[in-house]
Amino acid sequence: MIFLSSPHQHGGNSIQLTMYSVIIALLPAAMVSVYLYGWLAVFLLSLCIGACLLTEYMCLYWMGKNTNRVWDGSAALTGLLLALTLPAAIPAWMALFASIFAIVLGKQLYGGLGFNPFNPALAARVVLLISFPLQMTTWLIPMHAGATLEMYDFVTSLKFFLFGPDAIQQTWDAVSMASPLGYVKTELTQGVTVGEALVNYNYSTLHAFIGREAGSLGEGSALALLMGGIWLMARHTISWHIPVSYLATVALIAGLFNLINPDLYAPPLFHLLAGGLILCAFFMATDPVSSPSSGIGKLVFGFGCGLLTWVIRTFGNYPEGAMFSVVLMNCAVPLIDYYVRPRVYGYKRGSKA
Amino acid sequence: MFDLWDKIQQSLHLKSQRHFTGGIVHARQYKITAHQPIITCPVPDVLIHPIKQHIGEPCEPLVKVGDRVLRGQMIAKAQGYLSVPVHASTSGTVFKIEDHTIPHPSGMGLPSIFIKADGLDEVDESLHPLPNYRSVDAVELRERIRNAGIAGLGGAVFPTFIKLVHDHHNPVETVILNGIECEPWLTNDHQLMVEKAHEIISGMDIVLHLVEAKQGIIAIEDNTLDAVEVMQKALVDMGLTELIRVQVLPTKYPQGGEKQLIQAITGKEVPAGRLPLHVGVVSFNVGTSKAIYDAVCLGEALTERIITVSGDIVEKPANMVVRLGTSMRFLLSECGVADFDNLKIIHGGPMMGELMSSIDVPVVKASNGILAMQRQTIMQAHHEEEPCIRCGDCGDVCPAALIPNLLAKHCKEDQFERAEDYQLFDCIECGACSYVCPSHIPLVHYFRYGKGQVAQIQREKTFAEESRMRSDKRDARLAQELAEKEEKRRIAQEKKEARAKALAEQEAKKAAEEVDAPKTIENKPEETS
Amino acid sequence: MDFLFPIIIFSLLALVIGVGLALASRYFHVEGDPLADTLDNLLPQTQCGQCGYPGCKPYANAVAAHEADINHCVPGGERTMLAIADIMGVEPKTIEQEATAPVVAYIREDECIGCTLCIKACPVDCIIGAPKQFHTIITDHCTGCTLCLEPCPVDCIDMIATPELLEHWSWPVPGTKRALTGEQRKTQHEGVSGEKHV
Amino acid sequence: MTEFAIILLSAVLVNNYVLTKFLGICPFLGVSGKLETAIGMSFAVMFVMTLASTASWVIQQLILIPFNILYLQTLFFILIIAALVQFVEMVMHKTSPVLYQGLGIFLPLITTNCAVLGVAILNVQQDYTFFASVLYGFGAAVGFGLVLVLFSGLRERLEGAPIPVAFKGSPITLITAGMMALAFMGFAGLVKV
Repeated sequence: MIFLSSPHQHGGNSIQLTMYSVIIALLPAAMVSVYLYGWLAVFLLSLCIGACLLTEYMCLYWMGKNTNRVWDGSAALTGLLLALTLPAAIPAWMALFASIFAIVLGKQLYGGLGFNPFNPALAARVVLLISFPLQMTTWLIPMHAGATLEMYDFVTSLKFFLFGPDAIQQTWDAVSMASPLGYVKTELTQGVTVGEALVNYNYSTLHAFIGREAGSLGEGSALALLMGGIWLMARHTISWHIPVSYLATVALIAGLFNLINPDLYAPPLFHLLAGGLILCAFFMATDPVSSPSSGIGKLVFGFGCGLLTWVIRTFGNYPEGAMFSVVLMNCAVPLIDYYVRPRVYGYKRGSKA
Repeated sequence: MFDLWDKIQQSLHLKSQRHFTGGIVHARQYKITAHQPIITCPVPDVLIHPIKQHIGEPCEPLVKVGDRVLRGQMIAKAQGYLSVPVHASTSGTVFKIEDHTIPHPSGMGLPSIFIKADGLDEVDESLHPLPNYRSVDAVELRERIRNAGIAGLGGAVFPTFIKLVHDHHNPVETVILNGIECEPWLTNDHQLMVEKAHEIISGMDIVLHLVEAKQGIIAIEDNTLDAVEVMQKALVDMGLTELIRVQVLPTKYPQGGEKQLIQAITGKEVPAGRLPLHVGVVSFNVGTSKAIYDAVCLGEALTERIITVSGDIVEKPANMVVRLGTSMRFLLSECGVADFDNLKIIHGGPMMGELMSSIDVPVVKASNGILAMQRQTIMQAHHEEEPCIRCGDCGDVCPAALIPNLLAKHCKEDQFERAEDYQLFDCIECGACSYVCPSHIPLVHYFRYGKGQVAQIQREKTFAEESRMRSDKRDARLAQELAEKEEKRRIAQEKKEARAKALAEQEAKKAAEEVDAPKTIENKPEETS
Repeated sequence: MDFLFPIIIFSLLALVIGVGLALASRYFHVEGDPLADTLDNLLPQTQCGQCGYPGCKPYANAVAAHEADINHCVPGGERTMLAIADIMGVEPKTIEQEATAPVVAYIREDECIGCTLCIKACPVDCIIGAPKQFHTIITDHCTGCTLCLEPCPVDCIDMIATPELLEHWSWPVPGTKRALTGEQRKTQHEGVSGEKHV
Repeated sequence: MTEFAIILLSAVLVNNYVLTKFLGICPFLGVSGKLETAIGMSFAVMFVMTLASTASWVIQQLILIPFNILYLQTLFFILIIAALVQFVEMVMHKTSPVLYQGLGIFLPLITTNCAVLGVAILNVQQDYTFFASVLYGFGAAVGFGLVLVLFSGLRERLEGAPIPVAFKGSPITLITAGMMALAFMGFAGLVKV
């Protein structure tokens, strides 16, 4: 006899629905990246997504699992997220390596969707950053700013994408510029204050918000990311806990230190809009698989991410700490799940049966 | 669209009024029997009365095969405190008493009393009406409610009389009348409120009188506003507006759950392991209230109840008054179901109801709805399980604020201690988590499995402890026996030795005498010689 | 004589530490074996002797002393074995004998000759009767150890399956098609531990 | 004060013994299977490491240097550590037999744990003051414990996962540890020592 337990009705939510909603929410950011880097962005996005899907298919096939799983959207999402965290100038083979790493070591070896302790895209990103720090911190001059470059037509882009700057008779220095975060960090070590550095960089908050600054593919426009993120929140695909506590923590700490010494510590708005913070807060940290389950756990998780992001940005060697902080907090997720739990109905806080 | 602020407030417990933790909203479309007047189901030829239709101890049959019984006659008497009797639903003859499948997920049976109806439907008059209940002693009223066989008709079937005490240490402040339709698809409580408002309110008045409460609240969800109007009008008619008021709550499942309703109305939580009485609340269902009225004012025992018969295969879905003991096959054919091969029956609603293994199970006091669904519909709802993506939706909707995904993981991996640590036993099995799960994980099923296993382990442990005690006692007994035996042996030995010694001494003496004697004899001749 | 100097210092230090440890060991001396008691509490107390020891407690003592393997308790089944493995910090092992469904002994009374041999054999004293009288078994207390079968001279004792009670019924592991996939997954990743046992 | 904070932070996060110095890998992999055991081990190591760095400082300053027998450093340190471990073992056996059993062979193995000997030797190499060396030992132990506990949480989570057979057990454990080490690289340069 088969025993089927209640409930005998289902709300209709599914994994596919969740994954494809996130992909849709990321589309504005992807479009902005195409606006900024033209064909290069298209190449990178399609390479990463394609490689992820193919690797996923291969893994499922070789492990004798249901290969239809490849269409559940999670692999495509990983590819998309990965591409959005990479700089536009990254060599194609690195992007390929990162995609394969994300799917194989980040996900399938742990048993596939739902079992990976780390966010696959971020894990791959971290590996690249540590292995190839130079390429990973070389930011291409965006199309609108580098109109003189004449490298954004299809053929030149493809050459550059596949073979690097030598193939189009350019040097790295000629095609790249500093990102606001990196620039401020370098200037600080030379004794320049934050304010001066920002003026020197010609930094504009508005540009950072709508997306005209150099950076990784998807980091450009805070506006596009916010649109997607808030749509996801409204759909309840992601909960508000992580983004809110993450961004609030960064803003609060940055604000506090900025008040203490504005010359040494960058203002909160700069921190919020710079680098991959918004992308991480709305799309990386909220990856359901590698974040805590309960609401209060998510708040703690977001707080930890925020704190670590600010600490690494301010004191560490790397100019950007957002992805490190998320991967670090991913390590702590099981403990958060275990120790930080919501108060169960009928119990006083902190007391158990 | 944005309930962000709402959610923040809720999770920070700034706004506990009129909300309970978690919960989901169902589509209204499933209430296909809404606003359908209650019709009466005819009495079938055979009625089956299981001897236990409530939570607690089973009853003991009072009748023998061949006895003639009347409608409302007690046929099985309560045993122990937590128990209410069972009554015959119509007049007829008891023709057998044997095990029969009851509405239980296991498909197992209980001893049941089978009555062949004689069609006369004669009523047993032993319970005389007490219309002036205010002048009747509370003890007698309680006894009446118990003897009428009333248990919570919302589905939990907890013996009602137990709640109706006036305790000076825990005075009841509020009596909540649960007019919330507990499940999607079901409309029986709603329709009952619309049609029998006066009876329901009289029943509630009896309860208020019994527990000496200051106020009564009728809780109704905002998707059944016509019931609100009817109830309010009835309150005005009866002049009870001072004492009883109607409170409208936003529609959310599982608001019909006692603990959730109390949280939504009073903002208080019933402490774990305690009764609602502890926070000064008594709550009961509208059906129960009507039954109390019938029992007290009309002197009728509980022999029928209102059931929503619905489902996608039912041609004439209806809210029906059904005699307890009617078989579901009869009931469904009354509602136009002809093909019994390709359907599955849910006893209760889709969220907490159980699939029945047989169509011939009887309607019992707990039956608030019977849904006949196409097999296919059910199987679709039980989609293949996919891996958990830890989205946390289950935790968001959990009215007990558990973390269902982790709980299910530990149950699945047989880590029951960890599961208990995650407070497995505070799960109320409402099914909201499984309903929203994007991976279609049968979370509730895992919890039930876990609970069953924990209970099993506990039983085994108790049994092992008993066995150890018995074994230790036996060892002690054996040791004592051995010691006693040893002691006896020793004493016997000693005695033997003593005897032997005595004997030896005697012998020796004798010998000595003998030795002496011959000596003397010897000597004698010497002497003589 | 310089080389003697370090040796003396080292020896002195070692001596001091040694004396300190000796004192500490006296202070922190552990009475009895709490581990054996913990293990004994896990065992089902059937006293059936299928483990090769005369009862549950002796087996617990043997396991605690690393003299016996953890997989000898047949009635305890896999769950008990896993619990013991957990406490002992060793790899789980498979149990050679498959645990059978729970049974209780039942005496066919008309065949009983009242020899009292089974009464003597019962480890939990749950058989009542007097010489030359029928014996009967208190099924509530019977552990199903089968120790009474052998001594019975007329073979009038049966082991019957414990009757299933409605109150004791519990939900099985989700058993539909989807549970099947879960089941497959379970065997799939248990494949490794299975190989390890060999 | 800042100096002490830097020592502590450096020992806990930046120069984490397990993830950047790769010391103490054996217990890190051995006792991280269960959260409770890992926490017990963390406290045991914390106790041993703090005392070991204290004692080694004392021995270094009061015995080894004055008597000019620095070449016996390892011998003396091992002696002290062994005694400490013995002591911890006795205390644990008395107070928590289950934990004692759970730690099993790894408890006596702390004696030959490179992390503990490492803390003693690195400590004296860096010429810390007494208080600084105590703090360093404590910090290193906290770092070890933190990583051990985090890792045991991750491993518990991996327990039920349908990991491919070839990667089950040690391989996936090592991959996870590697990912953690990568993540900890993010702390690089946090304190400039």
